[in-house]
Amino acid sequence: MNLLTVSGSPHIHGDNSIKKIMYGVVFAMIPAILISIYFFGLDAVKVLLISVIACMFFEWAIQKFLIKGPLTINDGSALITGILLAFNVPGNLPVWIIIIGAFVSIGIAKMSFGGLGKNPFNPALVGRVFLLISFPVQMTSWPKPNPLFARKVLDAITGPTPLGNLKEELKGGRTVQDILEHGTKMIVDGKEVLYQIPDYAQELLGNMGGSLGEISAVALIIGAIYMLCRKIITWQIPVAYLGSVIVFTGILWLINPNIYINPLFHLVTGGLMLGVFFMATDMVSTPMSSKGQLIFGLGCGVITVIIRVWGAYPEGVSFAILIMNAFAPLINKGFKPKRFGETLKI
Amino acid sequence: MNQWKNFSKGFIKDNPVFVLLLGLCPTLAVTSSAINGLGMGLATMFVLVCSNMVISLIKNLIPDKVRIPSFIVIIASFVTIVELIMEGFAPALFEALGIFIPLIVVNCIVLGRAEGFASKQSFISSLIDGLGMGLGFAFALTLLGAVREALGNGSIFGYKFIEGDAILVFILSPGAFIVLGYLIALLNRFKKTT
Amino acid sequence: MKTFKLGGVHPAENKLSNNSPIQVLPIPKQVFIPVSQSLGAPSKPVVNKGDQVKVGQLIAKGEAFISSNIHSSVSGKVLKIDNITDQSDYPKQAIFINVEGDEWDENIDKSDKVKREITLSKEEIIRKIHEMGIVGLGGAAFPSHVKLMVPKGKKADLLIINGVECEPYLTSDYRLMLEKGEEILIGTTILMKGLGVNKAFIGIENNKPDAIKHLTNLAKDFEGIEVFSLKVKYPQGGEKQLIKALTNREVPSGKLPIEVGCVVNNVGTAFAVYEAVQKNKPLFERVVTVTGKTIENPSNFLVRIGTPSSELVEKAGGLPDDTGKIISGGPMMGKALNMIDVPIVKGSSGVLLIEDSETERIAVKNCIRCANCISVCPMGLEPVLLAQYSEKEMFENAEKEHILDCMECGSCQYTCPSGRPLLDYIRLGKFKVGEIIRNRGKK
Amino acid sequence: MAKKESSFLNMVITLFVITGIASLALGGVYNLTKEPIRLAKLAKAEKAIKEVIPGFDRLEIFTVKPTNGTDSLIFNCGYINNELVGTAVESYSNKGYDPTQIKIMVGFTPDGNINNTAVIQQKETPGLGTKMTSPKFKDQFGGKNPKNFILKVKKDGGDVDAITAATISSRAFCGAIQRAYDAYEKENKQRVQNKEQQTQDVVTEEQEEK
Amino acid sequence: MEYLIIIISAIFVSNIVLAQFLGICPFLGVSGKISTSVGMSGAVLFVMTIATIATWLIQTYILVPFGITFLQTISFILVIASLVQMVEIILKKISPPLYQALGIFLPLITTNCAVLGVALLTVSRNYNLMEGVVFAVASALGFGLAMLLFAGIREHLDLMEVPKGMRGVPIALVTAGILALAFMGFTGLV
Repeated sequence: MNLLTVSGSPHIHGDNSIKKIMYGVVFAMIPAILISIYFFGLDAVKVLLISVIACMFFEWAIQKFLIKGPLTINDGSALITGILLAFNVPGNLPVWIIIIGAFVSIGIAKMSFGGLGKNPFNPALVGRVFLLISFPVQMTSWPKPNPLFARKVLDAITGPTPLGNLKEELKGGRTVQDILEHGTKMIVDGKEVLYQIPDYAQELLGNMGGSLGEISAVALIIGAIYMLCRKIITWQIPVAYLGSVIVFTGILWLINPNIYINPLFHLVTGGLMLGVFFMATDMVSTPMSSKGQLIFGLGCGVITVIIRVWGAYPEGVSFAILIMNAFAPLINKGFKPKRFGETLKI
Repeated sequence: MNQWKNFSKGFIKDNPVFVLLLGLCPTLAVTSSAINGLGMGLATMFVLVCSNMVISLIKNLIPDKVRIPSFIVIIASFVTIVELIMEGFAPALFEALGIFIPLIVVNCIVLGRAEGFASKQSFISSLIDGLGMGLGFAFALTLLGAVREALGNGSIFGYKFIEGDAILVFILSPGAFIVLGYLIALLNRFKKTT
Repeated sequence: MKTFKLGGVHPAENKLSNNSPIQVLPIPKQVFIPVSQSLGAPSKPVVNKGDQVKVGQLIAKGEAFISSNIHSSVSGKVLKIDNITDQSDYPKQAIFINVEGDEWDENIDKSDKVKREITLSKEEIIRKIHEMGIVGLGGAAFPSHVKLMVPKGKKADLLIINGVECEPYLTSDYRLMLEKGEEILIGTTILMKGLGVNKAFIGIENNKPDAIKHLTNLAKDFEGIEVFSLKVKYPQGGEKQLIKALTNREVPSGKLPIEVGCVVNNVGTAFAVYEAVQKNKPLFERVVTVTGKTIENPSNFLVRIGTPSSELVEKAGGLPDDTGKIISGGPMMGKALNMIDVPIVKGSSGVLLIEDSETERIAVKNCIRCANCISVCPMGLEPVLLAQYSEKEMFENAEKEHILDCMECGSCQYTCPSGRPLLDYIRLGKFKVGEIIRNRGKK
Repeated sequence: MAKKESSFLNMVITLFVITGIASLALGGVYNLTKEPIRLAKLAKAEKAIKEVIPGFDRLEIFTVKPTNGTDSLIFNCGYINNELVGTAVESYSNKGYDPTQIKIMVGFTPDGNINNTAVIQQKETPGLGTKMTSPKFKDQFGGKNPKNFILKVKKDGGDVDAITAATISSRAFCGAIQRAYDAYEKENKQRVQNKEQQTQDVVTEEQEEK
Repeated sequence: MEYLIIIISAIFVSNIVLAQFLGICPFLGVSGKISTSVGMSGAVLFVMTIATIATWLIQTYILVPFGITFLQTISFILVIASLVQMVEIILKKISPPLYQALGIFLPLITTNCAVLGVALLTVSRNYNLMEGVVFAVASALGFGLAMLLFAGIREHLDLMEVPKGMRGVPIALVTAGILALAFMGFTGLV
């Protein structure tokens, strides 16, 4: 007989593990991956593959040669970062830029802090924002969606995102109504084309310009429901985030529907759904108590709308989440879970 | 030999930026290009050397209680001199460095060396210390500027070695923090192995 | 259905010995009875080497306010009084008795007849319970008479009987409720009288429907006793959680249940009280579950105190070869034993064998701040933070985060996806913080 | 030499002496560098003027209050043989990315066309807004007449190619040119009026003489 | 509206620490704990506001009229240094609790380039007195915000095992870099 093991209680362990959580997230991203491949074809596959391979490589290399700690490449977190980074860039991004993004995500935003669980900021978002600021041109020329089984010759290869187009036209002094009805004449790739913001059904499905993973709200919501059922994410952040966006944009819309578009448009365009379900809910960089998570979601929503409506960038999701990431430690301090038997003194 | 040590310590061992972490504001702010870094470094070095010299000369004439105000006056005078000279003879650099020239006054290195070294040591030592520290500072700023310029603009001292886009972030504010952070980390690692 | 709100987990129940009726374990050849079997000061031996003792004879007297009497569980000769390693892994003083026959003290009523009528007064009940060495049989082994003495200024209005048995594997309370239901209810009535209340709640988790049904039927004949079915959730057996679940009263941090007018006793205790008061029988035997996935016959035994655990295991089919861990108690809060001969004491509720393959903890990884530990903590603490503070030796911070509120239920560590030893660190922290507070008192 | 005591008198004297010497030294340096600084500033302005209007042999400098904005604009009118060959207007914008004013020099040929533009001062984002100094951007205004060349970036419905990813700086630049042009037009009208007035005056005088 | 623009600009868009690189030393040095960073921010708010008022008055009523703007640097630093001294003395007299809270930070502020920097910026941007005050207060708030966020993150990092080479200042700088990156999202708000 072997020696007996003596250890502190508890002596059993739940079946939860990092791997299960991480691969659960990856599984939840599959619908969005499929949609992106459907609309952007081989480009999407290329970007996804390069991003994932580069992220995993950097994680492995840094752990092996710089930190010289245990290798945790199999836990799936680098895989998630890779997919999320790919989700956050346009499908026609040059390979070398993707690799830089992967290096920033893994090397700077994650491994510098010691790896999984220690990074105060979401790695994929740091990589994305880094690229957006470094390569504004490449990061904001969006390939037009071209469904896989109905490939057609496009009059222009690139086009704007609905959100970006709307913002520019609004700044040019047009009204929301006018932009939605008459579209925009623009010169893309040397040709004059008419750009029409797609209707909501198209936007929900993902038939619009944008980053790989953000286009289809439906696919993202399917993934989110899966994660909610598996309890990989909690409801607090998504609800607070979406709620505050709806309320804030709703108020603006009621004030002046000519210059502020309705909340529905804000919900289905841009990276909101991707951010809300897959990045604002990143466990590592968000507050831990449910009260704190509500505050976090609220802050994300408000900052997102502020940047979308008044900022220079058409999309504010990434910045908003990063800024709230910075607030997370303070929120953790300020909003503790309610203790059992906490006596409230009045 | 002693004086050589005095001089060389500012380069790596007691580098004001990388090791002592002094004067980080100008270090981060003006190093968007190598030439700016060098200019700022030299300007600071000038103030450092001159104030070190003067202070070590008159250190015994100053009563202890008014030590700091006197030092500040002396330093501020030299800063103003640099400011005027630069404005007259290097207007482009003057504009690029902006308010960070007057801010040399509050650069902790200058006051720090004055208080910590020149007010106690001989004229020669102070001169050499100022030179060494100043060179170390200039070296650090130039290095930082060169790295940021190379990464962010694809050029060094204005000489473009890659065409097209570079990683713009590095000449913006986040790049300054990140590059300095990794340079210090690199030096830490370097120091440990030697 | 009632339950407590904050936190909690639901581990696999694994009640393997559910259908095994309580069997009387043959008396072993030798027993080792530790003199410190309850919370509080150790009792003082009143027998010497070579003395002849009978079953139920007082062999160690609890002299301090919080301590309890200990009675011999066998008849025979005192071999020696020596140190023995008990569950706590520390050497403790114990009385070694060589068994000779089974001669009971003549005052004990050995009949099986259920005696319902309660003749003793409140004070007599408390004295009797004290005399008979009754302690809480749920695990903590707090002397029962102390619980019945309500401190000045406080008032009890409700007795709660804990039939939750929320630990996986354990079934001793369940079998007791099924087989000795009436006695438990009489014991409850006695406790009510001793406490001076006219209301008692019995809480049972709804994974024991027949026990609930059985007791509910019986309780119709008893005044003031109500049986409640509770949702299955660990650690509902914790006093504070059970009170919260049944009454929605919340015991303030750092205070005892009496603060909200409640006193909690285990069903096993209620049964022991019945035997003590009605049958004059000291606490020298109890029901113990012997279980584990690999053991041949998971069973419930009525065991004399001081019997080595190995006897129970032997009777249940012998020790399987691939046993990696032997636990006294349940898998969540029980203590791992470093040898199998550790004697059964009043607080032992089970002996659990865990096979090799399940012994190893999962590999420790970085914390991913998933906050699962926070959401399962029944005390509303932040286990991750407490563990980090302990790890970094920032004990003052840990104290500010109320580390002492932790009841060591282990839910956090159970649920941690990174397999972090949260409770180990928190235990260390609690110990150090306790030290700091004591030192502060000295100054 | 022993260290001076920190008596009140000593302290006051020391501070006074040090401040005095410092002021003297600074005054001296200031006087020495005054001329170079003036020259440098002048050279810079002159360089900008030369960049935006073709060769001239005489400059006439005056200030004009702009139609919108508080600070007046500096007009540098270049003449060859007393004939106006171009006007360099120093204009500004406060709407850049950095709160520092953007100062530009806009050269107009006498027919109201933009001849060229030059940046005098800007602190825009390096790598983005600073591209306003690049020929690719600032030269696109050359030869255009704001009458039919709308000084707005294309996004806003104008004719100007904005600097990529630096629309704010581009807008500010356009705004500054617009301000210069508006002032130039106003000034031009006045001049024409003045001239007509003058001619009229001359005519009346002549008539009177007759 | 003008004031709102100044406020938003100074706090978010061109944050004094993250975009202008002023006050880096206290930002890195005093931000280890949330409590001290709050104290430091309070002291900076206090000194920055009065220093800006004082230097603005000197600039407008002494330096410009007499044509001695070249004495700007020396006069400003002297004014700030003596102000700090005075504040310390007065605070000690009239409000000991406030002195307790801010006292240890005051000497550090003299060499805090944020104070001198804001004074210089106020003058160079031609703000009037009211705008200058608003700018100073907003800058100090921006400083406080950056300090607070940073202290929060650093307290959080204290509980983690950061790789050896990165421990301390390097990781703090990288964190500040990412923070600055995030704040660039506010670009164009004003």
